[in-house]
Amino acid sequence: MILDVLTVLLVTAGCLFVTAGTVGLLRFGDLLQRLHALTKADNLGLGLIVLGLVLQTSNPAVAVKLVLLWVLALLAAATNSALLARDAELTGEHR
Amino acid sequence: MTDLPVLLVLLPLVGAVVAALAPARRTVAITVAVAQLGLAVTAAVTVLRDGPVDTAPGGWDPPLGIALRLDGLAAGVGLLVGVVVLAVFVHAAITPSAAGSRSYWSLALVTVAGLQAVLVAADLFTVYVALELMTVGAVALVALGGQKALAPALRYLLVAVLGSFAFLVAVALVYAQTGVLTLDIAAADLPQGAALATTLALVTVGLGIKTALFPLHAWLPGAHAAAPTAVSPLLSALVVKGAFVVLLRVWAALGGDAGLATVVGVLATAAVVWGGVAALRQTHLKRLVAYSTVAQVGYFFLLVPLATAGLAAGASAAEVEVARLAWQGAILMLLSHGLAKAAMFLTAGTLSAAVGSGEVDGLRGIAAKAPTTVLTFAVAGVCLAGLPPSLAFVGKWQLMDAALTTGAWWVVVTLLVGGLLTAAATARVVMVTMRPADEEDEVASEPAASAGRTATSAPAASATATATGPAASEVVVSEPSTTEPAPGAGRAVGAWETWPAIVLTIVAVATGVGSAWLAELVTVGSVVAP
Amino acid sequence: MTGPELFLALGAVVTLLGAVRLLTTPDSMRRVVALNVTGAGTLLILVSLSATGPGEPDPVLQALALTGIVITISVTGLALVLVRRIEDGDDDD
Amino acid sequence: MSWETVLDVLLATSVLGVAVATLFAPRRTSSVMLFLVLGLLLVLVWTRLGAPDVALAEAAIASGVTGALLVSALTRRSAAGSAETPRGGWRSAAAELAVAGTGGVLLGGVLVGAARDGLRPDRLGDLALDVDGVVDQPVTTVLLDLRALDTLLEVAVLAAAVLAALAVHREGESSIGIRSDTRPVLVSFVRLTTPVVLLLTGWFLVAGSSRPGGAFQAGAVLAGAALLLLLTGRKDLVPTGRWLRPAVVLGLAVFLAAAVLTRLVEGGWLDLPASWGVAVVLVVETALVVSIAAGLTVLVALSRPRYVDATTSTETLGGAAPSDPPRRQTEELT
Repeated sequence: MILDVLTVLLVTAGCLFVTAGTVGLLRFGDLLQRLHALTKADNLGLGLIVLGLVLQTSNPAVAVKLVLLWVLALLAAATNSALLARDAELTGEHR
Repeated sequence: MTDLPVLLVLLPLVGAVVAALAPARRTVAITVAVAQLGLAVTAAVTVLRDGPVDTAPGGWDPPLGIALRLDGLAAGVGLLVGVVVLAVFVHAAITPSAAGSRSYWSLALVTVAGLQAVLVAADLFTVYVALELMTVGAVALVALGGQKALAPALRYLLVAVLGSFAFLVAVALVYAQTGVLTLDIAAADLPQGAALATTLALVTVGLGIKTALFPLHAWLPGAHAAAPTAVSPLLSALVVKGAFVVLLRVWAALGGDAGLATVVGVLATAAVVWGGVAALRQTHLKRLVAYSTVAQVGYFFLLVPLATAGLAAGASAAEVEVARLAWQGAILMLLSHGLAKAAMFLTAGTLSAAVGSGEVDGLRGIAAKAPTTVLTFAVAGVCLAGLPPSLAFVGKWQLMDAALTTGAWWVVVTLLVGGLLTAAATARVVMVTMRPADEEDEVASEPAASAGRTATSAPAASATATATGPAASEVVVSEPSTTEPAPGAGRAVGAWETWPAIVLTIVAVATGVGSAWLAELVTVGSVVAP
Repeated sequence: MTGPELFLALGAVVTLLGAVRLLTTPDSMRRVVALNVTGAGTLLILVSLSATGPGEPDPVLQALALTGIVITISVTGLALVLVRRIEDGDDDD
Repeated sequence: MSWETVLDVLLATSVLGVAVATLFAPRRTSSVMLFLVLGLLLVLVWTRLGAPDVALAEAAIASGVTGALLVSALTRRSAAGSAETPRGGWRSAAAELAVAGTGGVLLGGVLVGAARDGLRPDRLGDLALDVDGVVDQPVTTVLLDLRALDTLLEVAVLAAAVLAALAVHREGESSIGIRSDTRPVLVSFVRLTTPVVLLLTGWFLVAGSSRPGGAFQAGAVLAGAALLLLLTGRKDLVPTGRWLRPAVVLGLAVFLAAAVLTRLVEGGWLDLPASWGVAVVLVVETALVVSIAAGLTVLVALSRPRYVDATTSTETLGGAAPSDPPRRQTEELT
């Protein structure tokens, strides 16, 4: 019961962060600001959602997979943002 | 014997894999083509003697497993495939640049595998996959024609796949109602109604695109004309036929729809006339030959309105007899078109390469240099027009017989007009080849000189004069394919180069003389079997 | 109308939308996208048909959908390579 | 009205809206991006329709692969220069929508009617659920046991498409060039993820016989790894030259060999025996993974635009200097 409440809280918070990131992506003016919104808010949001879901499983294998998922998403997001930001800086295309 | 349908499909696939890897691609491909012809002959003999061969690879009986069925239609068209593929491969092996690329051999074999699978598949979804295999192979072959062929290839691919999706939706509709995919089992369960009519309409549109039924033909002339010399015959003689066979199978199994049959009849008539006139107006040789395919496809589709009454469940014996006559006539014409059109495309490619120009007007004087090639082209044209004693004549005669029995006089008129238009188009090309090369000035001042001597001077004249009306754009866009050498860079015709085409033409005439067995073969296992 | 039936009808509409757009748009790249929308529509038809029955989803229709997917991807890839070669050729001219 | 109905209607409306937007988007880039969104929405639809995991995973990965193909084919020039509006403007767009909408609704009605008529207990799907095949997963049973010939022909379609792509390719039919990008961030990312991807490939492959997964998923994931390796200049790890064509046709070749083998030993083409059928399925699937990965890699690599001549930058290993302004596509995000 307590776990369920925790899950609801964590997943809701995660969804809020992801929504905030999306709003940032749509509203911010240039590429670097958009990346700023996306990387921070989305990674945190995904982390919260994963944490909420981990609480729901009794199977440690599933929990490990979920966390691994988050780590991979973090890695990919970090790499992508770094590449995009570097590109934008070099080519001066970040308006 | 139950191995035959599977072998017909797997043999060319094995050949394709080996030809994709081995250095001796030609040898591999020609060996496979010979074996394929051997299999086709065995299949025809078996079917004539013992009736259709049913099998289900995978060890599961239909409807759980996939049903394959080698019937008379598949065996008859399979014979055509065997003969044409071998002739075209030999032509490609002995003629420089006819193949377009080293990848030709494996891609051609993949296309043949798809075609054979289309012919023997009795399962609706397997037909879909086989159609896609055939299409991807055919598009790839068109794309071998160089930079100018890429856009027609892309157009062909997109439109043909759209046709496949229409067919797939029809398959889903059949499955939704009957819960099975085997054509015969599903057909027995399918109730009359809106769903049946929709299924037939989707199948007709989807396969109408792939067979280039007027007005869904716009992709064909560009694709067939831009393809390399050794590709156009495969597409025109075989690939188009594969889709038609599927259409015929589904119509025959589902019993047809009278209203839809009338629409198809009108479109078929329009195809014969429009394709014939458009062929006359072309200035590019291979486009002329390609447009004549549009007209010939119309002939095959005339079968649909003639036979539909005989396909229905409660048809009278007389109606079934008419359907049988029309069936035999249309399939014999289909086989004869395959042989003659393959010969025509091969000789057209040879002639274009010999004068270094793809234009009809560029052929002046070539008859003196390559008389055998021009003669073969002419005889192939005569076969195509359906003059005796060719196979097409026998087919046309039967089709007319069926039409007269039912009082469908318009079919007779269509057949006669179509024959005249084909003869006129061939005559126009042959006349140009016989004119001396130095007659240039006179030709320019007298554009209709050659066509004036034929019965249809008006359309031909407007081809060389400034074209007007809807056909204008087509005359403007006709451009030589990049696989042909630059103008003036002609080469000598090789000693053996015309032989594959000659053999094809001889077969087209010889089968006309003794065609009773062929007419019997193509009905074995079908609903119109005697 | 049940859920699967709604998606079945939606599949038919999406299929036709894609097909009409494929025939009318002049841009080759967008024709490839339209072809994929048509493919997505047919896929929707197959998968929602598999769910219309009362019991478990129909594995045969699911398998057909998967086969269709791989074929559509192959065709898309070939079409895009052709688009690329056509446009690169235009650049060279 | 239940929650599920509301969700279904919302989902269907979104799919329809995004499909229309994809088809009528004014620019190539937005059209492709919207198609990616459509792919995501469809994954939600598959879940709603109760697609088993195997179908869901394959459909999801497939929409990813299609997206990758489309995105990689976008060019700076065409993305910017194709902002043309549809011929005839909104009027023709409205006419197209009306025609397609009417036709679609009619066809949809026929399909729904047919589905209602056809609900009989002896459907093929119900029979297939009861089949005792060599593998346990019903969808895999249909694909590799009941309808193995379809799958064989499907593999041939992929092989044919890839051979065709190689045949029309500029640099000759047996190699692919791809511009490399050797910035340290990317290189270390690829180094970190490649082992994970290989692990995942193996898992998909083995799991396919009893649980969700299969050759296509494994091949697609492997193709992603191969592309990343190529992108970071590791041509030594990915066959791009002499071994490319063998890799592309390997799956088809092994499948054909399996067909012949079963005919010779068991007496039926692709007739999988209970005793060693699983082994055949595994061997065929492993070969398919290699071919699918090679094929998808080729298709993505060859549909990429060439901003820089492929031969000049493919060999640069060891990281580009920061002052060297790399020209590569950034228009996807900006």
